Amino acid sequence: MIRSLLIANRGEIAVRIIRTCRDMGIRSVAVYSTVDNNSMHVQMADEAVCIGGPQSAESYLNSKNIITAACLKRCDAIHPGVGFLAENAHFAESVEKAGLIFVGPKPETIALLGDKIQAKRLAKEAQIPVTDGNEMPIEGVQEALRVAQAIGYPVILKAAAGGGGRGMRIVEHPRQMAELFPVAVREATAFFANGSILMERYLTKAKHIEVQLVADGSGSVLCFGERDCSVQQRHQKLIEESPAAKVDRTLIEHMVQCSRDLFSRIGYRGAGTVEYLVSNGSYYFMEVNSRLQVEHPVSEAVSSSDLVRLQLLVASGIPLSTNQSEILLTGHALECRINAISTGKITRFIPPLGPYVRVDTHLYDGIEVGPYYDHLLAKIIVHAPTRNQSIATMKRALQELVVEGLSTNQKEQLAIIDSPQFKNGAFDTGIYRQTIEAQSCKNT
Amino acid sequence: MIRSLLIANRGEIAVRIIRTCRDMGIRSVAVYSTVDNNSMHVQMADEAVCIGGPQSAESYLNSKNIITAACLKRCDAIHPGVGFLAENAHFAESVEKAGLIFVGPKPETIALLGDKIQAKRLAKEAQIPVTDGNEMPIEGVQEALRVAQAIGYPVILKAAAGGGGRGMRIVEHPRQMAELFPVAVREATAFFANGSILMERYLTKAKHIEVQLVADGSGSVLCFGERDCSVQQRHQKLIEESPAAKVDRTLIEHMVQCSRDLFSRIGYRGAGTVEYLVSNGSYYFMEVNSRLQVEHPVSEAVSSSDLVRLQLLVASGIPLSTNQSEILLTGHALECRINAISTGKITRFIPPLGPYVRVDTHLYDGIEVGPYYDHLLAKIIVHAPTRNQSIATMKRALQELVVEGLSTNQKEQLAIIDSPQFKNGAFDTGIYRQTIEAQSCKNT
Amino acid sequence: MYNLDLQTILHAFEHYPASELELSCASFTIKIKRNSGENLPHVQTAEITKAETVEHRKTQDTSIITSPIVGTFYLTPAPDAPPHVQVGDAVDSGSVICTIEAMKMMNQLEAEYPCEIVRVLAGQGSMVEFGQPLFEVKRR
Amino acid sequence: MYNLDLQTILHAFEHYPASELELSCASFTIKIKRNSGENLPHVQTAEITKAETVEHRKTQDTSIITSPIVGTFYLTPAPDAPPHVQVGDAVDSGSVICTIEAMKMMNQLEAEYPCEIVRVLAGQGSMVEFGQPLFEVKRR
Repeated sequence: MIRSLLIANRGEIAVRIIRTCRDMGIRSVAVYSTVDNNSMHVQMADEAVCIGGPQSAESYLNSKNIITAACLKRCDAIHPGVGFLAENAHFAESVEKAGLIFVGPKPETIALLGDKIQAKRLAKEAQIPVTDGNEMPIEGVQEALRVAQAIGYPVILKAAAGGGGRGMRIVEHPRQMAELFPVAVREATAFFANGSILMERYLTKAKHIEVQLVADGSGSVLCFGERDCSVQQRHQKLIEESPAAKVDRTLIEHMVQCSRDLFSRIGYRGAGTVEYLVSNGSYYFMEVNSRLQVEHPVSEAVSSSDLVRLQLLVASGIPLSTNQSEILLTGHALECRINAISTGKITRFIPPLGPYVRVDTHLYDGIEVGPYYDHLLAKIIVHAPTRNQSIATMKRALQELVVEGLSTNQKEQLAIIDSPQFKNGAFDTGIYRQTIEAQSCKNT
Repeated sequence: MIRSLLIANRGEIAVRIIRTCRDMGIRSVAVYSTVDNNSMHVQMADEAVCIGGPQSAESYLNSKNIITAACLKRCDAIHPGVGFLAENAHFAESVEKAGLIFVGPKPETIALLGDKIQAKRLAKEAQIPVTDGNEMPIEGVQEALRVAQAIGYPVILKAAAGGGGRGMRIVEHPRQMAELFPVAVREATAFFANGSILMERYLTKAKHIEVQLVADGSGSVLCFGERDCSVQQRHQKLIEESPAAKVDRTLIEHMVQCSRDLFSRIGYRGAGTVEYLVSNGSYYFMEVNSRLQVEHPVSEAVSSSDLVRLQLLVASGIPLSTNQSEILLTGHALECRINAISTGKITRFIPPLGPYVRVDTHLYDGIEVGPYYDHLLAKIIVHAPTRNQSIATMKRALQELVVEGLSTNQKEQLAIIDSPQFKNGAFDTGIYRQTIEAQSCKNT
Repeated sequence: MYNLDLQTILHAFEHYPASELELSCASFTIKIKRNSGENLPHVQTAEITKAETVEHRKTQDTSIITSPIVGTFYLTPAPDAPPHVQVGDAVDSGSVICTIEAMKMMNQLEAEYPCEIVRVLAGQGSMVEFGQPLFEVKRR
Repeated sequence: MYNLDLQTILHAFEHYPASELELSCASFTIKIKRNSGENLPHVQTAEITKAETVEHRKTQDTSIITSPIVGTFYLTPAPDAPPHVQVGDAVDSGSVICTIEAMKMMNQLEAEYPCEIVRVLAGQGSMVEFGQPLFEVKRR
């Protein structure tokens, strides 16, 4: 069993992982950049090591300093958190080469699933429906036009090596291709050092549904329900819920079965998510996130479980002792991400409390929120018996939350939660545009 | 349905009730004494009315000002919270006479159960085991000695009209009776304006177990599990858990059945608790608390429900729509009460957050904790899959909690939670003495 | 109910046309009846309440009389009756200056000291809470 | 890796007995080999690192040299070798002042400017983190 864990991350996710370490009696070692020396994760961990300057490349992406810190602090494992090095196969490999446990999938699994074209091929082999698209990287605008013609417009261009909405371009008409294809290639090259571009049919009225799994790499694959993450702003998730509203349960069951089969087939180990688009009563494989996700607490809430704990057990080589039938999904859970939309020093922070509410955050009075990292300040998670009650409780929580010293998206989140579109449940990924952007237009 | 609720209480319980009001879209009206004008419940409620000076008798026990405020603020109901007027039949009656809904049992039920001798008679009629004791108030020391002789020492003297540990005296030997009996009568007279004394056999190695019920007064009585409240300091509960550890489940099932039968028999309406002592594999009826209890979140956690919501629905005359079989009790929940052991101004308050943790409190930076009321500052509730995980999470939460500006029992609570006696689960109401007082002796 | 003694109560009762008086506070309860058939309309029971004076919102040399209870404020003893006091009135200690209705009981509020009414701070028929300013007065 | 240019690296490599050098940073990677059979024991690869100077814990006219990486601090290039520098030594810009081991690689830290070693602040064989003070020096 892992006894000492280095957490190669910062912010709320580092704090969240440290909490599980404390629950499990595991010694936690934080790493931090010079601007994070007062961060909550540094204060909460049993020990902390400064690993570099403010720029991520110097610190949180500095695998050498991170692995050296883990070795010298006598850790036996590294948890990459979410973001930074979490989906970096090379890092996972280096961790293992240093004789440490990487809390995540095997490096080759990460590499395999990190290439979207390969992943899609894999999904097809596992009989999972995929959207029409190319199976080889597209070479130039001419080929792009030919493929798009075959698929039908609108199409979406994605970096084959990428994720997180970067490098994505939607092409609605052939005349846009000559302009947008090179942009996608440039962004893919810049962000992922790989200019390979994947093209797919773009589904306009689709829900983003994902299935949360944990597998032990030796036969057991458990599902912790699905999440609807359709509330997105520029492909960045804002609100997640489980179970999904207004989606046929039989469809969900099929998606769950497909996802479990896929994980079994590739001998997946660790926590992971299979993402789908659901449109017109059909579902289409999108990608696998071979890591923990920001929105994992939604699934923890409905399944009354601790996914980080399971990650640590599986990484320690302990097979999953639970059966799928023992995972009871109860009630309805919602998560709102509270993002900073400016930098500043937090002058007052009051988290919402009380029944049905969980808060994951690294904020405290006096902490500086700088420009260097992710803008996620806090996650508010509610879990109530019904979707209506969840919505009411989330509204209450968002109204209670106080963050002073910088601007956040708190009011915007409240507007979405309180909108008829969201309450109705039958929304798609266009809901942000329909509620917030439409509202802003009206106001100006 | 209740649309506007006056909350005749203060502190964390008032805040907690306001949260459910917000969830249900009910307008909340707070009342406050002159020293509470900055209190969180005043800030959170939709409206607030000052009802008197700092002394409880002038404000939170001033039924006339409270009822007048409810009428003038056009409320249709009053929730008494816990403590103050919550178990006052006369108040409940006045509320109803003023044409308002009293969120609690019928006044006559409160009166009936408030008299411990009558309540015990009732329990006996319902075939619930009771401890040996008198059935009529004891008249003088001579009768007390005679009754005690028949019951067997040690015996406990209790105010027949009382509760909350006041006026209780344990008599271990006949020679103490002449001294202690008059003290009990005096205290009972002073606190409850009723000198009637009840005598019972005192069980030395007993667990305090109680059953949480909600009934709609028209046939449906639901049970939300039991709570073990054996961790007590001078008869004041400190830590509560559900399910109870190291108690035979068949015994618990019998207690649950007895409790439900008793509530059915008397046509109970609202939330209530039947308290028992469990000793040597048997259980004995203690009393009924005809109100919400401080420790209700423990049962909310294991049953994923909101008991205040149910109180408001039942008080609105809406029959309970859930069946007992639909109430799934999952995992294990613990509550620690954080009490002030001095007064002062809160200079820094950081609640524990993250997975499995709920906090109910009225604290915020800058609030003054004065000498006038209850010393309860916050309740930390955790809910995890197993008792061991709950204990670990509670330990983490207690370590995270920061309350600066006054002294609290935080460290004491941590010591109990972390003690072998508590972890083992086989403790009785002597655990506080065994862990904390024994420790203090060692230290001095 | 601040520092009321028996003499003050009896004195007040004597100078007021009520036939019965019942007064309860934390420390005592008192009932007084007058041996006469006269009765006040609109008042089921009367309670004589001494106003607490809080140095609050006061300007220059004025004082504030606040409400000792929660209720509805009336300047008049009954719907068609003239007001107890008007701005400019000089009132004696013990004079009734307003009526506060609570739970269908009419509570008459007395001046605690001789004063002149400078301003009325609560609206006729409005809700007043404990400690709410009712009158601005100038001590005489 | 702060403000390293090719000349600096080649210059350093020339004055150091390593046979191979491989250096990677965010902006570039460089590999250099020397055409000779000589080899350093205990050192698989050597990395030349320029120390970042942080004005930290400095007293009067001294400066602090901090660690640019996470690793194990050694004053000696190898277990039995004499130390790179000692208190009182005057060192030139570019002189190696200590070795920091990280992931089995020996990283030699160079002085960024001519200075005199006033104090050694890290213990032989101890772990050092990024930015940790290693030497107190007096600029020459």
